[in-house]
Amino acid sequence: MLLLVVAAFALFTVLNPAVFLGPINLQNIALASPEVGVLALAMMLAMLTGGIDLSLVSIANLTAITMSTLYTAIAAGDPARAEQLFPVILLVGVAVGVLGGFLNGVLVAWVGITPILATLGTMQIYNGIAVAWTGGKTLYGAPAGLTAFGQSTVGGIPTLFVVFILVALAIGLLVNRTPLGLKVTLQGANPMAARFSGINSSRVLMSTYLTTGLLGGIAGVLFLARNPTASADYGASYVLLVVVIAVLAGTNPNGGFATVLGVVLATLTLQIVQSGFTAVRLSAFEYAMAQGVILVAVMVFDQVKWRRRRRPAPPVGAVSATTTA
Amino acid sequence: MTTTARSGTPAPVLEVRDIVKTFGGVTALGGVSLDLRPGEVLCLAGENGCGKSTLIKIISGAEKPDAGAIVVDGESFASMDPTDAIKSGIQVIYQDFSLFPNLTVAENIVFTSAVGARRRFFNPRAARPAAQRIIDDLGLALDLDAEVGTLSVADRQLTAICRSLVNEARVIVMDEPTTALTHTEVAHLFAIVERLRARGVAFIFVSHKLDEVLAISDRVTVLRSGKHVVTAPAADLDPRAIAQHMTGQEVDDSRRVTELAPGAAPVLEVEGMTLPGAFHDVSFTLRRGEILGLTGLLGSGRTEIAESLFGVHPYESGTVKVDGVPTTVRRIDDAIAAGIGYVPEDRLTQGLFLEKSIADNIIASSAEGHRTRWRTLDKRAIRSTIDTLFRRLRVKAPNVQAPVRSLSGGNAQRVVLAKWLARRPKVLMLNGPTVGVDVGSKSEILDILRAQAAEGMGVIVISDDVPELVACCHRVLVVRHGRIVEELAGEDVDVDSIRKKVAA
Amino acid sequence: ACGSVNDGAAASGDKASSGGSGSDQTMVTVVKVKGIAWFDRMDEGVVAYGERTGIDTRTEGGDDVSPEKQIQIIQDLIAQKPTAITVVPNSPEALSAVLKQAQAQGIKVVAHEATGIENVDIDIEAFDNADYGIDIMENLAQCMDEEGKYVQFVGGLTAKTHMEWVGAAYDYQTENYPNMTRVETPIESTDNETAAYEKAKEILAKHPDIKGFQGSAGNDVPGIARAIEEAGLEDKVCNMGTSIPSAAAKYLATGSIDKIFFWDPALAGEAQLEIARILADGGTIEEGTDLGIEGYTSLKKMDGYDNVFVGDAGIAADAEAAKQYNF
Amino acid sequence: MSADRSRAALLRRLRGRNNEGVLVLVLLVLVIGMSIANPVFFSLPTAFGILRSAIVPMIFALGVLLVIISGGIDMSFAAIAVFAAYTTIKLQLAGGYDLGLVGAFVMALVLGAALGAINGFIIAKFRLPTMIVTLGTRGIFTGALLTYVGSRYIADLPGGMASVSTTNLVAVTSPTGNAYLHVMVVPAILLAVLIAWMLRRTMFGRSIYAIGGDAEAARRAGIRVVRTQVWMYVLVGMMAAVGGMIYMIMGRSGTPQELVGDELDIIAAVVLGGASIFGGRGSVTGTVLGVLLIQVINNSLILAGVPSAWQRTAVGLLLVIGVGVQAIAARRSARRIRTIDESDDAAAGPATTPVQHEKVTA
Ligand SMILES: Nc1ncnc2c1ncn2[C@@H]1O[C@H](COP(=O)(O)OP(=O)(O)OP(=O)(O)O)[C@@H](O)[C@H]1O
Ligand SMILES: Nc1ncnc2c1ncn2[C@@H]1O[C@H](COP(=O)(O)OP(=O)(O)OP(=O)(O)O)[C@@H](O)[C@H]1O
Ligand SMILES: [Mg+2]
Ligand SMILES: [Mg+2]
Repeated sequence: MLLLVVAAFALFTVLNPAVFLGPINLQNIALASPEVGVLALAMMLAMLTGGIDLSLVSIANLTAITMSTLYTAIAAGDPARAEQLFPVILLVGVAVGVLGGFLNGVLVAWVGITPILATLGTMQIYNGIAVAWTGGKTLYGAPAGLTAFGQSTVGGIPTLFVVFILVALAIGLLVNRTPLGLKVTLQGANPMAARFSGINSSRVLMSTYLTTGLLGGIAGVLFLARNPTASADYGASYVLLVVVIAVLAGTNPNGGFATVLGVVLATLTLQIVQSGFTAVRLSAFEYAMAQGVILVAVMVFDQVKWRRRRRPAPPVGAVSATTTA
Repeated sequence: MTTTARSGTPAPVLEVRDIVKTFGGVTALGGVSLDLRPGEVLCLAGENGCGKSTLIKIISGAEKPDAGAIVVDGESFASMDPTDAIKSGIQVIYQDFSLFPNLTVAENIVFTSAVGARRRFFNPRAARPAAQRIIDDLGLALDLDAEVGTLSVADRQLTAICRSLVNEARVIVMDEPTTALTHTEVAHLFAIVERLRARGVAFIFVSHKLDEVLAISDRVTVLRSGKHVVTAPAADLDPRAIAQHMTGQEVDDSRRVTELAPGAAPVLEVEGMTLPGAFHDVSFTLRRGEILGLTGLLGSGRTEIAESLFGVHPYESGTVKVDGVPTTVRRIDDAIAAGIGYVPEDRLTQGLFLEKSIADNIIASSAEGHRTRWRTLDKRAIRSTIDTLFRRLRVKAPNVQAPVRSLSGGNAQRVVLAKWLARRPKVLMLNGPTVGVDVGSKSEILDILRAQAAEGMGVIVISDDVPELVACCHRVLVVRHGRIVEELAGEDVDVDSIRKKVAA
Repeated sequence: ACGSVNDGAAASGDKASSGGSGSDQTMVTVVKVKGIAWFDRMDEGVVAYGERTGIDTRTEGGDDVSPEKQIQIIQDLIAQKPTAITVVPNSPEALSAVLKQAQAQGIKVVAHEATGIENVDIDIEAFDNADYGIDIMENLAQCMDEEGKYVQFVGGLTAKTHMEWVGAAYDYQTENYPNMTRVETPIESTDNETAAYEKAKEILAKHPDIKGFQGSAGNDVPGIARAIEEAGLEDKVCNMGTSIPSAAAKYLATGSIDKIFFWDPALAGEAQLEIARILADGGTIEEGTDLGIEGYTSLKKMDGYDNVFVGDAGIAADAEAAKQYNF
Repeated sequence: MSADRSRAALLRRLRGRNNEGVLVLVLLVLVIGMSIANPVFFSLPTAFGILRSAIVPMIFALGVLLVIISGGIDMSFAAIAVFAAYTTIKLQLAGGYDLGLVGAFVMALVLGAALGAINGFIIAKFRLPTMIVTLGTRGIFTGALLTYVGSRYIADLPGGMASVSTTNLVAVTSPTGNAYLHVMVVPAILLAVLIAWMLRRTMFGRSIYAIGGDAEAARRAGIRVVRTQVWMYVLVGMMAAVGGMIYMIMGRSGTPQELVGDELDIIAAVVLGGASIFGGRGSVTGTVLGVLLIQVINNSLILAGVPSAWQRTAVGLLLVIGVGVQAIAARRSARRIRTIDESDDAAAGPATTPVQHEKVTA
């Protein structure tokens, strides 16, 4: 994976150093990856349990809209006050995200709906609420503090990127260093055995979707920090993109296997390729193609390498089929 | 070597020549040869991980050998693919059954032969008679329309057996076909084997139940860590001798139970526990340091009793006390919180995370117990727990990072055991703890149980393997039609009386 | 150590915008989405303008209509320091931050179809959205004899310009055509012809006496037209709205579309670039500026804004008139 | 015991192997509800309208069903559909010849088969998760189409294809308005019947179930897994191509940028129909019901008087409710099984585990 990042980077450096290596371009890569990256981390978590969360982007937008509305409402009365209340606004926004995650959790963990259906449903619900709420208009307005934060850099590195890295570290800690993380992984690897090991699946699933909701909320904050507007249908194209990133990162869609570092690297890879393509004047269509080629190539490469090491396990699906039949 | 063809005996229907197979580092088979004659039953014996299943998978074309040849009726294959094998009349019961959980019993039974016959069309209804016939032959009560995924291990095993018998095979390979079966089913099976061999069908039979082995086989081939040790007529062998060949040392399967402290406190008290449709008015007491046997026929309800105590199917009435504290077990976490552990019957799907490492499996149910002050996982403590158990249970694997899928049956079972020992439960219930475990490991596992009991754990062993119960249990309860009908203790705990009570 | 992503304006600013004589200038037009007829046509204008002036011009765009992809593209373009970026935003507000960054790098920014957008030097509109909506309503009313039920379609409830058109049209109707009634709030077609078709059929079922349809997205009126033809109501129902001649032609022929409204994207493209050039060469845009491009010969300054200029490039075409356009 | 068995069997039949029974109920309730909300809904034009709108999703769903049964998730069918159909149109117009209706379909089928084969080859040969591979090929196919074939909207189809654009099978003039049933329902229905038959009655079909159930076991049973999968993906590719052609024929235009992006709705319909995303389970009946349910939801909100601003929410809510009812029913039935066949441990473990996505939806 790391190799891939380096390779992609090298390629475009050679193709068009002037533009690609320009400080602005590098900064832009760092500026664009956070919001996608955080969503991808959430998607990875959901996939780790063998599920998926299609409602992430809708949740993020709902958060952004909440914050923007709240801010505008308060600022209408007393701008200064709105700035002071920035932390509160932030918390409320994130809380909305967690709430969205909770509803997903209820449907998946308690009612027992297949995640892909549950979250497809909630995706439309949240998005619908956003549309009805904003009347379709793009809201303008965010705490100046947040906007400044979104524009600021630390030693040339955009602060948003630092946030992304921090979130990644936190999730890494959660997955690899906490009982919950272990349970989530095992739940994904074999729900039946997890149950017989005393892992309370509904609790684990609920915690998972609460976390994805939280991350969705954080992504929403990033949206708003990057530019002070909120709309119902921002980031629609992210839904599948983050799925691509997650699997490119080596996450097994059937659950049980995923790495946070992988997600970070995969995010960067795609960002780099994207910017690189524009730098050498290739079209969005060609980029779509490249994305696919990378995905397939990486998977095939891994598989071949991995086969040489160990006898191929039955194709994914077989395992979960037998263990969950 | 005693396999040099005796004059007058028919030509072998199957020969295996110098098969070599390695998995990454592990050498599963280091040049094994054997031959099989029409109408004979050859038994493969050997410790867990000695390569029996691997050899069988190679014969059936499920695995490709690195070197060597397979000869069927003089036709030599460098390697088979499953179709070749099936075409040349080789039927296999795999250790993991290799059934289709989403298809019905009937479909599972007839499917392979339909594939083998390269049929184009499939008619579920037409499939039933054939399946029904073989089921009647075996005197079974399988529901042809049930989905295999919903069956108990025993029923799945029976389905696998039926599948191997349904069409005219010339060689039938059975990899531990009786692990989940009780005396009666085994008897039926052997009857059929006898009938078929009379018709010239040859059998390769793998089992860790050595008395079965001797009862059914003409010749016994013993493997040790992928090498051929000896092949001898069954008549010239006894369990001790086979165990000797397998392990290279004496194996002690005699009855050894530590004297219970007279005042040993009860750790588990069950009073009038009832789950309609499964069991009724079950009452018993388990004392600290005691090993209690629970046995009975298939479907007698013993598994349900255990699973109910573990919260899988909560009992509807009755009282349960752990360490004298009244406890209600509604969900599995209740049971675990109360200090009850359960090694399930269905190791592969309920017990293990096959794709995960041994380490992850061992720690699976004790994560909470290994937390630092900051509620994160205490990696050091975890590592030490894992290493201790890995060594103490002598799991045979390159390292703790190896995926459990690559372990042999016996070693897999040790991992499940390790998972629970890591949690130090007050009561440990084991359903078929030594199913598919070789005699050597078996006595080791029993020793582990004895040791745990000696440290004050209460142990319940649910098993059909009477000698095993005799070897380690202070008392044995016999379950029939969901009720505890007998309690044997002290002197009465012996193979014959238990068998009598169970069958009665 | 702390700074802002908008730093270094001075550093690179002058460099980017320098160079009056076209030849060494680059200008990129960022469109809503690549490859649809409308923006292919705009590309023709962009290319033509490039050939005429020797400026290195090109269009960029995402493979689907999404604000985030435009942000991404513009951000990547900033790194290339073009003389100017002209943009047809999917969501004007969403671009504000990234456009600010572009301006900070001294890149001239011109927008189109984005009344009220922030951080652009000039926003050029083919016409006043309100006038356009009213124009459509006048035609529709005339076609409906100023009475009966009608319904409005938009590409998306989140599509700003569409909402402005139907909004203005609706207000105008309520004031001037009391006998006309709008049924339903604006229907979302997601700019998908099939969706428009299916929704139109639902409308016809629910309101058998419906007399008029107003479309906004290019795919609306053709989709509606199919429903009308199927119901055999070509003559009874009026169907008018924004579309492009090529897409509407066959329905105009059957009368299932009565009139389409549009402006020539090619000219709009040229207008944006011409404005960008003027600004880059240090010039300014004022009331009455003549870009020398049809429909943009005397720009009007839209009141309420200081950088929004309006042309007079709206075109209404019936079956006959539509034939003369090749896009 | 045997009596219980037969009762169990009966229940099984009624509920349907994948809870088709419950789905029927949900669908009925919805239809009745809508009809009450607006009587116009309960009319031939609406019925035909919904059928028409279901044609293309149905064809896609049948393809997705096969893939899901075999244990994968297909994200590329829409890309294949558009690629095959648009290329077919474009080449004819570019070459200035008209292959006629049949010819055009043949060409599209060939293209679809080729793309499907690419999917199948990568998936089967390297044993990669379908979802990942098809996410990749999705990008490759669309990208290639838009870059090399073309991205422009084509207003006029070649004569052969255009000839059936407005052909109706049934045309009824009723007071509630004219009701037309597009001729393209015929291929859709034929396909459904064919796939149902194939899944039920051919070894190929059963092998797909087997592979979905346990691929390794399938290999050991002598099924040529790789070959079966490749052929299946070829078939799925061809079905996608048919779907694409019909979409553009009924749409009377060549639209290279539609369909792609709506894959999840189709997959949802199939899973809603009782197919298990873990493979091995699913039925044509269920899928048909799933697609109809979704279409009814999508095509009745205006009639039901839901304000357009709230329609997205309504769609989501109805979906969640529909699925929720089914999920709960599935659990119930799971529990029921074990109380029926007495002390048979059939019910042990699996059947009663709450945390099984596919049991629950199945
Ligand atoms: N897929 C695999 N990958 C790696 N190692 C394997 C694999 N399958 C088997 N092995 C190794 O090969 C050896 C033989 O395994 P095998 O299953 O044949 O033993 P066995 O004799 O069947 O044991 P048991 O009696 O427990 O079934 C073991 O050491 C096992 O770890
Ligand atoms: N979950 C499942 N597991 C295994 N086999 C199944 C499953 N669901 C359906 N089948 C089998 O696959 C066949 C094909 O499914 P299909 O939907 O065509 O049948 P069906 O339409 O449900 O039957 P009917 O038309 O009588 O309702 C079914 O007849 C059944 O035999
Ligand atoms: Mg074995
Ligand atoms: Mg169109």
